[in-house]
Amino acid sequence: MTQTHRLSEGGLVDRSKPLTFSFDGITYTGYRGDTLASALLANGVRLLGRSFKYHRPRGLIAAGSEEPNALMQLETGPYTEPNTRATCIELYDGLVAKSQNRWPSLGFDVGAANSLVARFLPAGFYYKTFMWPASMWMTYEKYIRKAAGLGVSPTEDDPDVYHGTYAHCDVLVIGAGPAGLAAATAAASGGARVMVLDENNTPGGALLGTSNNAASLEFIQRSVQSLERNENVQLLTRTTATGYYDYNYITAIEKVTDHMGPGKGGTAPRQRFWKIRAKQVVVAAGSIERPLVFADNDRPGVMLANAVGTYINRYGVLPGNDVVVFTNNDSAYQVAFDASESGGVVTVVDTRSSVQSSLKALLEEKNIKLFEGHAITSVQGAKGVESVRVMKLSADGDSVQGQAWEIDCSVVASSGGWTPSCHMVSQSGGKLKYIESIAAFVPDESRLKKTSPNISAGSCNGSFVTATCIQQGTQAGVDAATRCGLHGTAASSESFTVNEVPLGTISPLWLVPTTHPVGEGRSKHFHDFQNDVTAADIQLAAREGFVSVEHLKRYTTTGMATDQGKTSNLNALAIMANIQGVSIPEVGTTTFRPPYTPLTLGAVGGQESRELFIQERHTPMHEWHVDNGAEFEDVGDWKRSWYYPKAGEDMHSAVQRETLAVRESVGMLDASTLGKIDIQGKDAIKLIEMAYTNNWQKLAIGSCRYGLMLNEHGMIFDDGVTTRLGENHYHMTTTTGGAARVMGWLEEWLQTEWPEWEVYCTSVTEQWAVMAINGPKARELLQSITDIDVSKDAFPFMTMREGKVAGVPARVYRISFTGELAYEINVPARYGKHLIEALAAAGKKFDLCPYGTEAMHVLRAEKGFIIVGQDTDGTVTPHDMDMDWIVSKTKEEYLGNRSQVRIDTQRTARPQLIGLLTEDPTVVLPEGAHIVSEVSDAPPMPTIGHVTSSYMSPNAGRSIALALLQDGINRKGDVVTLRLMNGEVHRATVSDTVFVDAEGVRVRG
Amino acid sequence: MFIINCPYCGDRDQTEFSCHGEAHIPRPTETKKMTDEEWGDYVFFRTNPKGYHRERWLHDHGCRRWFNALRHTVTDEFVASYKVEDPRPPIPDNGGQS
Amino acid sequence: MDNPVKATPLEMAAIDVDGLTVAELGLVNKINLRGDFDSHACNSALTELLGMECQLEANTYVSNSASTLFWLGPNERLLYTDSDPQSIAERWRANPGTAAVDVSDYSTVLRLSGAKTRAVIASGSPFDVHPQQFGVGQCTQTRFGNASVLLSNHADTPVFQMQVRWSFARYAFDYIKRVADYV
Amino acid sequence: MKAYSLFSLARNAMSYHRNWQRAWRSPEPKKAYDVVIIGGGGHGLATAYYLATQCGITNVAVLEKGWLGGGNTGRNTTIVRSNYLLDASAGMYEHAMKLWEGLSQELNYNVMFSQRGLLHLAHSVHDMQEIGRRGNAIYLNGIDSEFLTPAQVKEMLPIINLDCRYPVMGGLLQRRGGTARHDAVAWGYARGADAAGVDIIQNCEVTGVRVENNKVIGVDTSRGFIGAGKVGSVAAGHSSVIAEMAGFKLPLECYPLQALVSEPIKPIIDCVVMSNGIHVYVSQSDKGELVVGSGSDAYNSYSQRGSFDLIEHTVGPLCELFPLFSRLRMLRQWAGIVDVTIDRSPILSKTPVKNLFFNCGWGTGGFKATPGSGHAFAHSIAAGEMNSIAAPFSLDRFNSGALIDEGAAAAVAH
Repeated sequence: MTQTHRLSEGGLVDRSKPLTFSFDGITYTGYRGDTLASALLANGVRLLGRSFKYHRPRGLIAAGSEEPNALMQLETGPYTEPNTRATCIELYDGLVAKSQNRWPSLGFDVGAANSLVARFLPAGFYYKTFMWPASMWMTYEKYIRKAAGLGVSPTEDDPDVYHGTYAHCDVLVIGAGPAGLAAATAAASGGARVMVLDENNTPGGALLGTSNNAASLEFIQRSVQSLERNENVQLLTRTTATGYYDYNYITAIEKVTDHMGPGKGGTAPRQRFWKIRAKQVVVAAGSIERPLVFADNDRPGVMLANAVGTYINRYGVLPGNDVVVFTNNDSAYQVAFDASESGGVVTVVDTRSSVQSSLKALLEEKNIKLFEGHAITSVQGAKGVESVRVMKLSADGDSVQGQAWEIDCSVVASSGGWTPSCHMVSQSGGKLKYIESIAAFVPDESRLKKTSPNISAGSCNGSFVTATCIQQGTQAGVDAATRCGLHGTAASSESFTVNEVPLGTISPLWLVPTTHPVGEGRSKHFHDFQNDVTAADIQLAAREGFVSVEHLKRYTTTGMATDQGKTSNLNALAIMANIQGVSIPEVGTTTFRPPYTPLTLGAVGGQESRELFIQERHTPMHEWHVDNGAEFEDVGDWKRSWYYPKAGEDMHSAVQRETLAVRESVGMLDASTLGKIDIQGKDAIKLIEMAYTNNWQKLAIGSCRYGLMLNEHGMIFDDGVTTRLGENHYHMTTTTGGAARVMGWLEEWLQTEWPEWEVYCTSVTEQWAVMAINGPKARELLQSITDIDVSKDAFPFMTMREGKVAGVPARVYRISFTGELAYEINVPARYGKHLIEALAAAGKKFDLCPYGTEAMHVLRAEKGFIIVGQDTDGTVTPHDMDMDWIVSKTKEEYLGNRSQVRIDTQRTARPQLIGLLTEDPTVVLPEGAHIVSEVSDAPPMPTIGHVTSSYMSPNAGRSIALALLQDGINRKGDVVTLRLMNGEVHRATVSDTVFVDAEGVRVRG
Repeated sequence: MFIINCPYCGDRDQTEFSCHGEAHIPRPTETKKMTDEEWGDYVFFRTNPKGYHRERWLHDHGCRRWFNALRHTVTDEFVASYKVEDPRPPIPDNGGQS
Repeated sequence: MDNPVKATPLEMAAIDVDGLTVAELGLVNKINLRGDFDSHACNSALTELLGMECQLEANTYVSNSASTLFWLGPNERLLYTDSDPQSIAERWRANPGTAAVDVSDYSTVLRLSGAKTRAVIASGSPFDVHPQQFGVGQCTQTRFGNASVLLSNHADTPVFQMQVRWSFARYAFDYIKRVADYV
Repeated sequence: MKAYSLFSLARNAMSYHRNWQRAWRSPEPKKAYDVVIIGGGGHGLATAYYLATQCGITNVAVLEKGWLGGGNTGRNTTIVRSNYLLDASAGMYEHAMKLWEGLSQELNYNVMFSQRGLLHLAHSVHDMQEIGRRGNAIYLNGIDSEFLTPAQVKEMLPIINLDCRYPVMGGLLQRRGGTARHDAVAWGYARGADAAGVDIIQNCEVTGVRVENNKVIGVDTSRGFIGAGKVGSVAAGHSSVIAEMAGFKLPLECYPLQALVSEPIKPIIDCVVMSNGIHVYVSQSDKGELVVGSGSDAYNSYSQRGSFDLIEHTVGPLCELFPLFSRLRMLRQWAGIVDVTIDRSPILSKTPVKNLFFNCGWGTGGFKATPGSGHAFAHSIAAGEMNSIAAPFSLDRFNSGALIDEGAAAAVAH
């Protein structure tokens, strides 16, 4: 028995393309053009899920993205996707879906026991219990967490790819229903660049769900053709506008290949994330029908009236043969007619006491029974509607009276009116106003014309007649184009007949009474289906004082499910308004937050994932390091050579070997990542004097000097060597991580504080490839490949020479970060690879050893050279580093100067940099270990300092450490105690920070 | 997501820029004569208005020029952007509504 | 060592797929030029130096057979030249209130052409490259993914150039390559 | 106040929950109070609660311009931890932690304080040095702290991608860290304070601070003048505005801080994960949503709206560290206004105006401090002097330079 509920004809599905799919392990057939929802309905499957809290059986309510109940675990393995709305899944062959939040099965769900104790679980019950004993909360929570959640996360990495892109247009139209198509057509006719987005797989919007829709389809086709012919128009289907941000920045998600099935999209991305900047936005997002809130209105088979109409007309599915239409307005009468036309037995229950005679005549003509001034008071059938009871409403609508009629039925089509989709307008910062005649909010005059200029048209603007929607759309398109400075023209207004019944006089009945007071008895009046929130919960919230709309929402969780209250928000507000005896606008509206519908996280990241997540920056010599077995360290975005293990070596032994080699023969380090800034102009020296703490006036051309930079708080933030290249020309180096920061810092001062100074800074970091050669044989090595005279006298320490190295133009700086005889060879980046190869070849006879950043760290620590960011943090002054020698006593001003003499920076007992020598020379203290002033068995213990750098030094023949110690400079020679987290206690002597070659002979060798 | 008018390049996407706080806070010239309070005021204290704010922006991913802008901190509306050397544009008297 | 190996960051890598051709231009000589380009003297000095009209609107470029001059900022121009960058830099610096830096190796240049070019750029850049907004002769600095780039439009067919820093070149190239499949 | 219990729940169920009393009254403001607290967020309500229950000052009003807990209390990612480096911070946040540990019982309101563990990840040598230092400092301050190897990290978080762009090199775990239910904190304190006699007045905006002879005498509000012996401003993002009313400036700037949640899913991540290296801050709520902290925009704003690029730069890293989250969906995003000081530590302080006290500047991390902040501030207001926990956070530090700069001490980049 297949597709028992499929009509023999009609609908927009392609009956020549049957598709097989499975739901909860059972195989079914549907057609191309179906959604999973329509296909399940066609097969008579009504029970599709369990509710969040009470695990009540649930079926479809809607036909669109507002669906709260039919959430699926779609597909399996790495392709699985939880919480997917069946109404938004286009059917494809082989689709596999499972119901969620039930165990062991959808039909028999143990969690439904919650229903039995539901009366003990009112809104917010968890705030009032689970508190005893205190220690049990973590256990309670474990079970609460298991019971909560909906679907399950994938457990494998996502095999799909995503694409993100920016786009620009003059006019963006959100929604391709009648109003949207008209707006786009009008705007495009004036030459505007237009984008149109629609979440459906085909344009048309609500027209797709109307009966006798040949005329509608023709209008759609005509509009689409004219738009598609226009090269300035982009019409995107399967594309939902998800967010509306300031300055008309709209995000949208396009499902590119989802409808093909997992792994079937070829090289195309699964989804595309659009970031659109529009000059004008026309919101034509349509409207959402509201369910009536009546007793047990959540039984599978109770649906929105328009959903029933859509299933009949668009999908050729009659959800059930016996249909009760329950309404407070005229629009649902069309559904009664459509169901009747399709062979259904239809009854209309209208809460209004007098229905207009023309409608009554039509009902009579079609043999449809009408209960005027009546209401449904109960729904029978646990896993699907079997019958309803109907009673007469009192004049005030607050109670029911008289005889109860029982009507057998399998579908209840309910309509409480229509809620314009104001989400986009609200997100943009726009205000809403309440309109009594439609009992709903519509967009108010756009508040921020400059940051979010938008116009609403069609049913999202409160117009529920197609012809009016088209007129409004046309006008909106013309207006939007005009505001872009173009001439939008209104084409002759489209007119065609749509089978629709206008809203008529809506008579709001926000809470349908039943035979017992709401909240008592077994039945429940749901307004938020997915989160299981009932009218009684709102009453409780009101009773306990949670009356502001945000408190209501947070206390009851109404509107906070994955549908974000699309069908429930207004009902909740209205019920609260009635309880409090105030108007709906007085209760307020909740702020709509992006996204409009849930947005795939992977799509938001777009292509910027995996290797495009954050760029790996490589030096020109990177390949050489790879070829020579380097392990790499992440320093900022850079990959730097960390060490070069030989066969059988671990990190420690490699680093020890490299460290020794530098002091014994010569080593080479890729130093290309250091920041480099070219500074020119007659006022260059002024800038340098302000940026560094020391004096630079007397630096000779061709000479280098080390400098420290402070921020205005007086704290060290970078260091480096700057060289005077010419009269008004300097080459500044910075730390690797500080390159961009220092460049920005200099420009900031130049441009905003001293714009009259003639100084030009240019980043040249990547212009130069840099190899540092360090060690006693560095001179011999360099001399073997250069035409520069590198003799001691011709090329002294802290100077720069230009010439050729390895046959290419080079600048060689005789500076050292190891305390060894050293040169930093800079060549244009194009020659970087050439340089390292030439050095490696020439270095063979000098036992040249490539070394990485780890050996560099050991070598500099042996000399007590600090690393900014390791031995300093952002709270350290030059004095704290025992570097008073680098702070000018004569300069009037430099950045951060005044902060050096504040109360706190002048206080004694600030942490100061010292060396530490452990009693046991084999013990390498962990970096971060703390010095305590007294040791006790257990914390707390007062601390007076911590280790910033710590290594086994092969050259000192023992462990060494640098530390920040309160009043450390005065404590040299003292023995201090370090207490580790594992309980170990170590004693160490406070020492000078230089552990090797204290006289500094080697560097000048 | 703002559109920001760079005085040199015109309207650009916000992601090309970075913001660097309140504008028109000149560095004191004779800092040695300042009290700790005066220096603390200069380094730490900002007006932080709920309303119009003159602030510094940098066109990072563009011409790399610093400039000033006048923006309302509640509506996020930019009233003007201007070069560092330009006179300050007046604050509108409409309470921030556009 | 007579024949030193020269390298570019991408080793002249290329992309040639349906609708998109990308090539790394080899080692282009580039000089960053500074000066007060609001002044007539400064512009005429540059015009004389380069032998072409150098008065530039913001975000445009001019070129002749030997040189292309890009606007980078009110006091900043970038010159691509076939001539020796050092000597041009020195000659420019002879003018008062100027600066010049050889930045030939700081960045590399990708040339993109084919029907997908604009869509590829739009994938990573918030700058509108629609022909109405960004025609031949225009250039701009903007963002492409995480990289700062200099974009210029060289033909309506279209042909674009994207200049990107050496250490971001691989990233930008991989980015283009990946999105070429998606647009 | 009728106590909540399993029995009260059952008893009320029998009467269809028609007999629950209001969680707090909705009184008309009196002419004057001993203490007026400006701001009905968690910190303000906690201050009032402790004033009334521990300091013997029950003639207290809390003035809230909107609805209780509507500011950052209701907009944060609910993380609670006390694993701070500096002694002053450790003092404040551990004080709060100890109060959190008994808070549900103290308030007779389940704030769902879940000590599920909070894990900081290290992705570089520099990160390892940072957690090495901080871990030791926390431990020696008597606060729990454990180092984890990458293998141990993987054991706690089987779904993590250790080999991400910046591979995970280790972690620092505070087992007592975790999350709490943010709204419940505001509501629990409100209910407790109300029961102790505090008047909680919503929809009452302070429009002026009245000062006579450099001494505060009350506040002008949208509901008239309310006299006060002492005033405590706990107005978070609006602190600068209140200070301006009283005639002085604060070293604060306000920025949007953004966050987002995913759709609810069954439990997939059992601790709080914080990665400064990749920029991921995520936990899973009891309801099943992934709660993801984003960043703060770099421009001053009171708009409670942020820029979308921050969301992109939040989601990208999240999927890099947890690639299987790529198919999950973002449900909701929002922004709050955070008031940030230069050292990113709060201000609890006397002010140039006598009897006017400020508690503000909590920046991006105020939620976790709620009980400690309220407790310390209440005792300080009562005494007229900041107590030992609050004292380091005084305004004086911006003159002396004695900043409490956790961020700078973590020393990013080198």
